[in-house]
Amino acid sequence: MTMEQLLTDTATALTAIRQQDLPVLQQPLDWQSKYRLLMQLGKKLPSIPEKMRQNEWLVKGCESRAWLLHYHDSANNKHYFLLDSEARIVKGLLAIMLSFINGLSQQELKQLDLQRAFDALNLKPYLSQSRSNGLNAMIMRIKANITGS
Amino acid sequence: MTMEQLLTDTATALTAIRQQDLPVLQQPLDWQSKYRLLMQLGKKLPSIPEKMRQNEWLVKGCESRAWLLHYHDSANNKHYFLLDSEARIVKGLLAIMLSFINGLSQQELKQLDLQRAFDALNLKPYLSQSRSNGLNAMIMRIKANITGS
Amino acid sequence: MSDFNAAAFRQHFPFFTEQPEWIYLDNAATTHKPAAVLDAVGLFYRQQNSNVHRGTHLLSETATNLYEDARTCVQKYLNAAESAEIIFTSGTTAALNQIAYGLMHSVLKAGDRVVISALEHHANIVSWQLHCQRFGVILDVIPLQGDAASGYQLDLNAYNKLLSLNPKVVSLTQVSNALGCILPLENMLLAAKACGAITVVDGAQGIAWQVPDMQTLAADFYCFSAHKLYGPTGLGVLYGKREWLEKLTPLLGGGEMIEHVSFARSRFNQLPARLEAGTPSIAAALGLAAAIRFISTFDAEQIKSYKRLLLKTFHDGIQHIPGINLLSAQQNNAGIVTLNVQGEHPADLALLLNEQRIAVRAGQHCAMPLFELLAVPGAVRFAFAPYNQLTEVEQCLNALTQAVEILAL
Amino acid sequence: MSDFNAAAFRQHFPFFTEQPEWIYLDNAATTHKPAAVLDAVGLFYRQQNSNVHRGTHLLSETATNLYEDARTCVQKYLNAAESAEIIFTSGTTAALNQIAYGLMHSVLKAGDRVVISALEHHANIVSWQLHCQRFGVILDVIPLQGDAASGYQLDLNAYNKLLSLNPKVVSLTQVSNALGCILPLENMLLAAKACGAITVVDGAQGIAWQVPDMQTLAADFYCFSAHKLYGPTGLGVLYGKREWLEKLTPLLGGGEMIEHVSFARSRFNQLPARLEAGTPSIAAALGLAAAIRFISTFDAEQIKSYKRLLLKTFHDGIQHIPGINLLSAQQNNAGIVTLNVQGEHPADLALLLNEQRIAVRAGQHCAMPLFELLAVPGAVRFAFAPYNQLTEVEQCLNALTQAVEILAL
Ligand SMILES: Cc1ncc(COP(=O)(O)O)c(C=O)c1O
Ligand SMILES: Cc1ncc(COP(=O)(O)O)c(C=O)c1O
Repeated sequence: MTMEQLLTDTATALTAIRQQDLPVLQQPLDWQSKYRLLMQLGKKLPSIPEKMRQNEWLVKGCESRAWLLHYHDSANNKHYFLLDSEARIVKGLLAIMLSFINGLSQQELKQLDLQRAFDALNLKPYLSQSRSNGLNAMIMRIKANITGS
Repeated sequence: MTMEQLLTDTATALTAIRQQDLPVLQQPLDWQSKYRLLMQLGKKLPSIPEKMRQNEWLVKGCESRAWLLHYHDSANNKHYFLLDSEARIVKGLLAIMLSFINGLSQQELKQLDLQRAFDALNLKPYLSQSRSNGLNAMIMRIKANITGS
Repeated sequence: MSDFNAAAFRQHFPFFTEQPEWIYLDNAATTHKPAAVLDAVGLFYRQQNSNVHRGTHLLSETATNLYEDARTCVQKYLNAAESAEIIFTSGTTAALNQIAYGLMHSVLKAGDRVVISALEHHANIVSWQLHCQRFGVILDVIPLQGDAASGYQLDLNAYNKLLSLNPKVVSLTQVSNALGCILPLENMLLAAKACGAITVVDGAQGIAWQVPDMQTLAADFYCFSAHKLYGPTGLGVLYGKREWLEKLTPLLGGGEMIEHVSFARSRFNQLPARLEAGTPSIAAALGLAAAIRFISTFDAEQIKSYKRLLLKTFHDGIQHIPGINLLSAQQNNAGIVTLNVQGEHPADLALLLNEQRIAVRAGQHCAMPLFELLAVPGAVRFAFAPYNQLTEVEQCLNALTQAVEILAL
Repeated sequence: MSDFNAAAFRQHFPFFTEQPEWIYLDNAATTHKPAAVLDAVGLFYRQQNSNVHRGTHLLSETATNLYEDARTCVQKYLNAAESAEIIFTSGTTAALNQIAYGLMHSVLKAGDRVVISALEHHANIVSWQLHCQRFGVILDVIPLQGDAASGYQLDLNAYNKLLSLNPKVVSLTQVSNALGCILPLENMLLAAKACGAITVVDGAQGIAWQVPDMQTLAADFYCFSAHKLYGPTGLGVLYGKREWLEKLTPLLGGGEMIEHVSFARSRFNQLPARLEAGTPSIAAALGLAAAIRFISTFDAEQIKSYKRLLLKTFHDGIQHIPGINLLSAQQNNAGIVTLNVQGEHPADLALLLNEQRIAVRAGQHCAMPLFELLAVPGAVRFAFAPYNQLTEVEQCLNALTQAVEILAL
């Protein structure tokens, strides 16, 4: 599996998520259904193969390990990411985040209000609880990546 | 000045203190008068000469340095002490304590209730406040001395 | 002393009144504090606040007396020979580091061996590792045996072999913070002493299970943290037999710990001051004394039985939930159950329990080497305290069942 | 920000309502705590209590956020570049020891020199001495000049000579805890940096006088204790520039400070965790943040002016009392006056003041070498805080007059 292939598959998965899953999340759901959905979401996102899960892509600060790969399309100034986590619910949350940020420019990323976006999905607690589930660490790493590029 | 001479002088001073000063302290006094008396008491007690103020007689645990020399009359099983302090008020308090304990046997020393004796002189606070003025450290040292002998 | 009543016991802890929706089972990480502890801390700051030692005024005197009374309170609790054998530190971690550093710089020599166990918390591993290489000291590890069902235990034959190498130090945890198992300390320490080793016990988890008697347990050092014994954060206790405390090279230099300082050299003070540099954690020491006085009004054996009951109820209930991989056994357990849902990541399970307001911990519990030995990436830990109610255990089992159902998707 | 009103300021401190008879002038030893600090500590234990980091439940998450917010609060107060440059320790003493130990084991080599001053507190002397001999590092001391009347100061010519020996470290107090004098740090630190030295500032006394700006002050390290800044006991702050913190060998090994532990070796975690082993003093950190927020609502310059007024009133009053030997000068003073009654022992004076419910400290104030230089056996220290009232200064002067009269006997 090449990085290009993964990026394409991810884009496809994110489109499906945006169209099918996010609207469901905007509805009032009991917590059980919400978690079931999160896990399904996680499954849709392609996995980063073992051999690409190198230490340098490992994001620390979470109970579970997560990986972030970054691709900067400098011609069009767009940022693309691959995300994965060994924990399924965390991966679902990462998929949602990715559906908001994939393909944005540095400028757009800066303007994005992730809090508000998660709030609209009744998922805000997961962002503020972000230290242990690793979402916050992931956001920090993404910020570091885009300012570094 | 020999140790014997000092012990004799101390005994004389303590007799005077017991007869003249302790009765005054039992009266209600304003605090100024009490402190004046304490300082006078301190003056009555013979000083331990500089060359006898060796480190091994130094009692620690006080803001001011104090010294304790111990003489055990084993024939009669009586304990005698020399006490001195570089602080005048502390020396006065030490003199009062000495007036209670000098010449007692180990048994008598154990039975002595210093708290009550000081209380009768309206001086109890000085015993419970004893860590900084060094009275407590002195009492500990005396106890160590008599059980060691 | 009246019969232990769990509901009445719980009433003493304001946390549960103020956070009624939570089921708190993260007691191995830290415990809640009874009102008596909060009152002692508040009273100190409102009425008694002053620095201790060398104060010439009554306020400082009072604070010093309270602080020294706290030391005596701990001494009596541990049945130590004298109060100077109780050193206040900032926590178990600081205490273990003082011991490791202090022995490395005084007693140990290159080629000497230190024995720890496979069940140790990082505090009892890294504190030694920091110095082992520099001093040429060898760290030996007692391996595990057994399995989850019957309970993992230390391999005592292997331990005896390690003892035959004449280690200078044997440093063991009283209770595993990751699995809950209780070490057979009495005999292990006697065997260590028989070989002339200095014995150290990490009581961070053990103290709330079984208070040691320092005059019968063959331990030269024992340490624990106040915050795991219903006391405040920021305070630990380092107990040591006088002869060994005297030998420890101080880890910290500063005020109070020296008797005389000149720019050329300093002379150390007597115990306990020589190992307590700087302004101590005064309020927390008073808080710990309040915690000890509080817990001492209850019968320790009854508390133990009650904890065993909580544990049994939980363990029995788990048998009915499919797909649970237990890492802890029921027997010989101080009240900690560690488990995984088959094929699932512990973080996912913990998130689902958190959603149901059950506070547990997921991960490797500062015992990474143990998890490498067990070959699992982590686990979820349920740690019980006597303020937990049987109804909470039931709720927790239901929540676990729900979580397993969701994960089964 | 409204104008500083001393009486209103005092209202925030419950101690003075509960102990109305005392005049507390032992502020260099420890300060009292405003209600906001007690509330933050109480709230934590009642509602938020949980261990920090690696918690998977919301309670631990909340506690972690509060603890990390406290770090950010300190960062902003000191204007540090990032919050990872703020390390919580158990006190100034622990912080200075971490610096000394950390540099000795990494940067310093045999023959290197460390410069301190004659005005240092034991914490900034003994922490270096503990390691100097073993590592063959030389400790140089900047001598004093001047006299009590014009104020003792460091001999800056001698300092320049010591700098010409290219010391690796220059470690100075911001304010002398024994005399109150403020060191000319800005220039001294620039001169040290010009020689390539690592610069350390002991801010234990200085922080309550002048909060440093870590982006303009040429200090690589700065430390202080919460309890001297209206915060709880059991907590200190070690600030360090990232590049230097990264170089410090950790003094303590344990949980959180390592990223990976095996029985063979451990890999340290990132800052700030790598220098914070074990469960931190969580409640005290929240208390310190509350103290900083509280004090930040007042104008720092006005507090300074008010302290100067207290000092001047006291100093002026003392001129009228016969037989006082001052050790502190009025100019360049952060609010501490140290003195003796001619020919009298400081313990006697302190006892007479205590009788009049004036809390002062007598002795050598953990600065023995300084007192040996001054050739006095000790002194009585009056240390002012902004909650002290002008009427208290008057009462104190009267008490001092009375004491002198009694001693004159
Ligand atoms: C200048 C100075 N440095 C260091 C210290 C030590 O502070 P702590 O006892 O809080 O560790 C003090 C406190 O007395 C001090 O005044
Ligand atoms: C067995 C054991 N040892 C040591 C520690 C460290 O205690 P502290 O973090 O209070 O220093 C813990 C706490 O997690 C523990 O469980």
